Amino acid sequence: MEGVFYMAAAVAVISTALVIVQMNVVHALLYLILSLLSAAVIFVTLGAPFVAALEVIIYAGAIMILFVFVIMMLNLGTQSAGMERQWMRAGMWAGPAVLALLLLADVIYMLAVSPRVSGYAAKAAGPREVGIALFGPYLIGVELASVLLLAGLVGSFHLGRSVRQRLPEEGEAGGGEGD
Amino acid sequence: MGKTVPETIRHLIIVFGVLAVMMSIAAGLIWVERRLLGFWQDRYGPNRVGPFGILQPLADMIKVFAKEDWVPPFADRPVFILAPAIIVVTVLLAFAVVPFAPSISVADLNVGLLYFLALSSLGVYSVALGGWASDNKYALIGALRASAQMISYEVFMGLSLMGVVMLAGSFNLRAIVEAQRRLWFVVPQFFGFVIFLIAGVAETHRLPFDLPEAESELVAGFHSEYSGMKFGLFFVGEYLGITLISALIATFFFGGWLGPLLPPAVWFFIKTFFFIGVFILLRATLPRPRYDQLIRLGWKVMLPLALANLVVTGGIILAAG
Amino acid sequence: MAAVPMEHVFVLAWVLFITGLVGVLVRRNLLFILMSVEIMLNASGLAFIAAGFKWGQPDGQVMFIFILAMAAAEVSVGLALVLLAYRQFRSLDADQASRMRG
Amino acid sequence: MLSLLWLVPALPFAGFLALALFGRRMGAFAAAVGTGSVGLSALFALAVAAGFISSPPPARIYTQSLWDWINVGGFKPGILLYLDSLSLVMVLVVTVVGFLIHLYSAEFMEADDGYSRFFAYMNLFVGSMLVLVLAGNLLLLYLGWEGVGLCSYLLIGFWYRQPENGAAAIKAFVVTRIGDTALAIGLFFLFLNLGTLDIQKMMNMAALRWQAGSAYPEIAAALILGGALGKSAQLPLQTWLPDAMAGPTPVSALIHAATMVTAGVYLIARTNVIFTMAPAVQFAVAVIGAATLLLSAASALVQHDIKRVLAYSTISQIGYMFLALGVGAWSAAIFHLMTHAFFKALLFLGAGAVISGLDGEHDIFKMGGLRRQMPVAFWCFLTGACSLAALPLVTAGFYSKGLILFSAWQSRRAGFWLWAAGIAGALLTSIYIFRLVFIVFFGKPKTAVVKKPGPRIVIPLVALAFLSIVGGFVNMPAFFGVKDVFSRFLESVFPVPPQAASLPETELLLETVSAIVSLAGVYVAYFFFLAAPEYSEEMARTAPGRALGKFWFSGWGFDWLYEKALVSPYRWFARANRNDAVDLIYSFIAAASRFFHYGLSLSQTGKVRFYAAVLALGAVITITIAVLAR
Repeated sequence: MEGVFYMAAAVAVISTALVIVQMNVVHALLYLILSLLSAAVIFVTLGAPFVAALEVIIYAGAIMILFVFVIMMLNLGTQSAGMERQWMRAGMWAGPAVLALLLLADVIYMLAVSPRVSGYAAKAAGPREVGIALFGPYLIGVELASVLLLAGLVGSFHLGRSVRQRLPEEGEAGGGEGD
Repeated sequence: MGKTVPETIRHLIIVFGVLAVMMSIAAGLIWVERRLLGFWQDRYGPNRVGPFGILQPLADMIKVFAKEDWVPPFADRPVFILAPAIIVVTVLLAFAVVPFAPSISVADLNVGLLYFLALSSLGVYSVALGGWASDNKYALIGALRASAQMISYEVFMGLSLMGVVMLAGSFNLRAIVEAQRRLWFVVPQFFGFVIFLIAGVAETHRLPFDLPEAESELVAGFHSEYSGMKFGLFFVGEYLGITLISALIATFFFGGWLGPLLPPAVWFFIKTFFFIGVFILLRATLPRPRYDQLIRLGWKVMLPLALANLVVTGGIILAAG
Repeated sequence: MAAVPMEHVFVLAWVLFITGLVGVLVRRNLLFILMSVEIMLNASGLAFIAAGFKWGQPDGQVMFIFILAMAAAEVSVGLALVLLAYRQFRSLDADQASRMRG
Repeated sequence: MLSLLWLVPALPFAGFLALALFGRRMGAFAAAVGTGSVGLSALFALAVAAGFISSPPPARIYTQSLWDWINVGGFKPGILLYLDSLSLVMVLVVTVVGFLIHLYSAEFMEADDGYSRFFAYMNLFVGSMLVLVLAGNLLLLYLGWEGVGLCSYLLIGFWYRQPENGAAAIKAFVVTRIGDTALAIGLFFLFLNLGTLDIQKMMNMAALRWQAGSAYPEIAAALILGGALGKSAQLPLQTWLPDAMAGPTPVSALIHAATMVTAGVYLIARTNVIFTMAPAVQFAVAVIGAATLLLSAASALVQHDIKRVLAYSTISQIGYMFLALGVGAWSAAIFHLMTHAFFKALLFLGAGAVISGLDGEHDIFKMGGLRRQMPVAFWCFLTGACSLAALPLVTAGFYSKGLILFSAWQSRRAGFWLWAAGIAGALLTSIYIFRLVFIVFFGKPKTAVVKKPGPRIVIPLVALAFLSIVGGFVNMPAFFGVKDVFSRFLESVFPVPPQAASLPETELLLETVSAIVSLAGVYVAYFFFLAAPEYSEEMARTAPGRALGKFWFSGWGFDWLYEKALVSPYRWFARANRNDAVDLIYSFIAAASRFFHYGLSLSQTGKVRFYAAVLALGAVITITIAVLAR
């Protein structure tokens, strides 16, 4: 299992790094999906297969497919990759790199000074424990999450609608779903 | 994981056995479907290659392998190549959790049902990316349709199974089968069964829900630009999908391997083939709906039905203690 | 189970998070920004899972489920906005939004 | 019977609600609702009184707890009705007189636009006043106290379209508020030191915890006295009452003569234990009463406005009650309160009949000879005047005032001087009220009578005239050999007054003196204002006479003094501080935040990535600080 973890971690890091340097959105998306799948594998090694399944079903399966859907609706041509290349200049990496290094320093310091706690709890929490926690102490959280999702639903519905009303002739630019 | 050598060998045999069986079933279905369609449409179907045309899949395979492996120059090459592989890989991986018999399954995951849902949700990418990478407007429209259809139907495919999970009290497929010793879940979960069947047809985009590849409007939908073995992979993936859904219907609602007299694995295959037959019968008899009708059916009929089923089931379980 | 040191998991979460952060800061394409945000969310979820695993508590997984719900809502609204912005500006440049006033 | 008590205050409130909500649509029916609710309340009050007298509850105290008002940290004032003989007397006075005045108003206010509004306010007033007198704890009493203050404000300013009426209302409100503030502080003080506001518990506690004459009861009594002074228009807070005559006449009769202004008297009588323990303050009560009665009686002598005469007269008569309270003659004070309610209401209502008969004329020098034109009003007014002037033997005022003067005489401290002030006041009272009678009802008619009083005006007048005569017979002096029923009735509430070594002969002598004095007053009035008015005019023309007349007319210059000493400096300060020095601090804060706002708004570039970068930077800094601070 250790080996699996380190392999998945390596895949996750590399694919994630590739996400942010890609010129083509779909390729970036594929790397992102790969990153998420490796994260799911890591979850399994961390004793959380339930969440790993959710990660794949919801993150990789539903959220990412939304991205694919939107990309297909936008149907960006080949010129967008050139535009990306133009936007990505070497100098832009400096600031984020400094920030990242600062954070790295923080993390290393933290890990250095914090006492080493080794060993894990004997039993990993399964779906049953998660469910009981969700509908026990976290019930309010579940309710809030459902309200949030409802708000997201209403919000995206509204946004999607108003486009058509304001720009009737451009509404067809999205293509597919109307015919 | 301290496993003894014989155990490991047994495990490997199961893995490769399942792989081989599934691939041959998928291949065999090419012949079965055409023969059955012929039977229901009062004609012969393939009957020249071998006795009853039973070697027809072999001939097709030779043809497909021999074709030129051609990628359109305007296509996004890596994605174009990746897409057909995804569907085959995901469906084959999903078979890992199917319990063919009490002791025959590749992996006995305690979240097996979620594992199946996860992989089936990944199958969308095959269609969507294939259509997008082709850079062809019919293919793109087909891909859009496919992804919208599959996201929609995935929602209540998952919901319809939750009733089964509630009754069995587990995500483990083996436990679900064991829970049906007294009564097949098709009885208490009849609506769940109906929803799952319809969603399964939509997930595998088989007729009558084959709008992503509707020949009459979209040439061939998302795989318009595909040929040779890449097309063959889509084809095989579809048959594998049918087999998977049939196997799972048998597992979830018809007691899996349970049955008198005959060995468990035989019972399992009998049930699975019955539902494969149902799939083909559906193709032979039902007309294709319009796309908006399909989506409307999903969100306005199936989803409320699935939710109601869930609520009623939960209520009864609570009431019964 | 696994004996992966907790520090390694946290370093991994940190690396993923920073990658996402850098992505947000570097990219101008709205879709890339959204994806980078997803990376960051996923990384923080990883940290939660790891902590939950450490103590054998379900709370980490619960938090991850909340993050999932949040991400779903965020992406649906975010992508609707991306579509809207694209129709408005004919471009996915995030800096185009600075033209908006009021 | 007694359990019906809650209905007594509830009915007027119900009437108020009905009138406030639906009054506009009621039309003439409003009067029926307003009068009927108070009338029913009076009937219930009589029933309760019958029950109370026929079968007295244990210890002659009946309490009815309706519900808990507040319950917080040991502070638990309930809506608690408390009925003993004192509050019973007050309830009877309020409801009966209130009913008669409502009946009178039904005709008097008929032509007015705000007919239903008037009755709504009046009902609210009666309800509040009943809460005040029935309250079992001081907080509830304070609620009623403020309620009647509010109604007083609303009713003085009833004709709010004229600015001077509004000014009078505000003046009444503000001046009484000074006293109310003192009372509120007194409540805090009492609660802080005695831990309860329940009146009976408080009195027991005070007797236990405090020593008579120590600072605690003195402070408490002084603060309560402050409230009483404001409400009862005693020195130095008396200036609002003459101006309060801007309200409709029934209001003056009900609020500013019969009930509300006597609330101070009631309050002091109610807390008599504390006052007994505070001899200095109690003596101050007597002195204030004596001074007030003299000062305002002198002012009443020179007024031209018929209602202002009566207003000053009211202040003066309440001065008598304070005098009685100050010398410990509690039951005498309440006795006078009751008789005064009858005859002063009668006088006001009679004056109201005259005023409306002369189409709103208030100036007495434009009246005259009304004796023949308005005989009913004349006879009733005369009865009231006789009672006020305490004409011997037949009037209620004679008995109540006589009792007060006798008590003052008996007082151990400056008894003679207080008696002398009282007797001088009695002379002045007799003079000014008969001056009024002779000028208004005798001599030549000067203004035509346009309206004769109808039955709804006449009935209350006659009823009150009757009460003004017989009201005094309940408590006759000892030398008549009749039992002093009223004092004995109140015995359960009040401690027995300190009996000086005086004999019935002394009382007889004193009563004779006061009888002579009041008759002399009548004669003086007759001589100067009817038989030989030229003398009085002559006197008024001389320089000291003119100055004195002017001085008295202005109510001893209190308004002028307050204007110069308090109002003007305050106005000057408000003008000088128009830009509000304190406000500068806040406007500086606002300016500073605006400055930073403009600075920060520069950072609003609209570039999302810039925001994200700054956000990340901030997070990094925060985390670094948190990490290093560990």
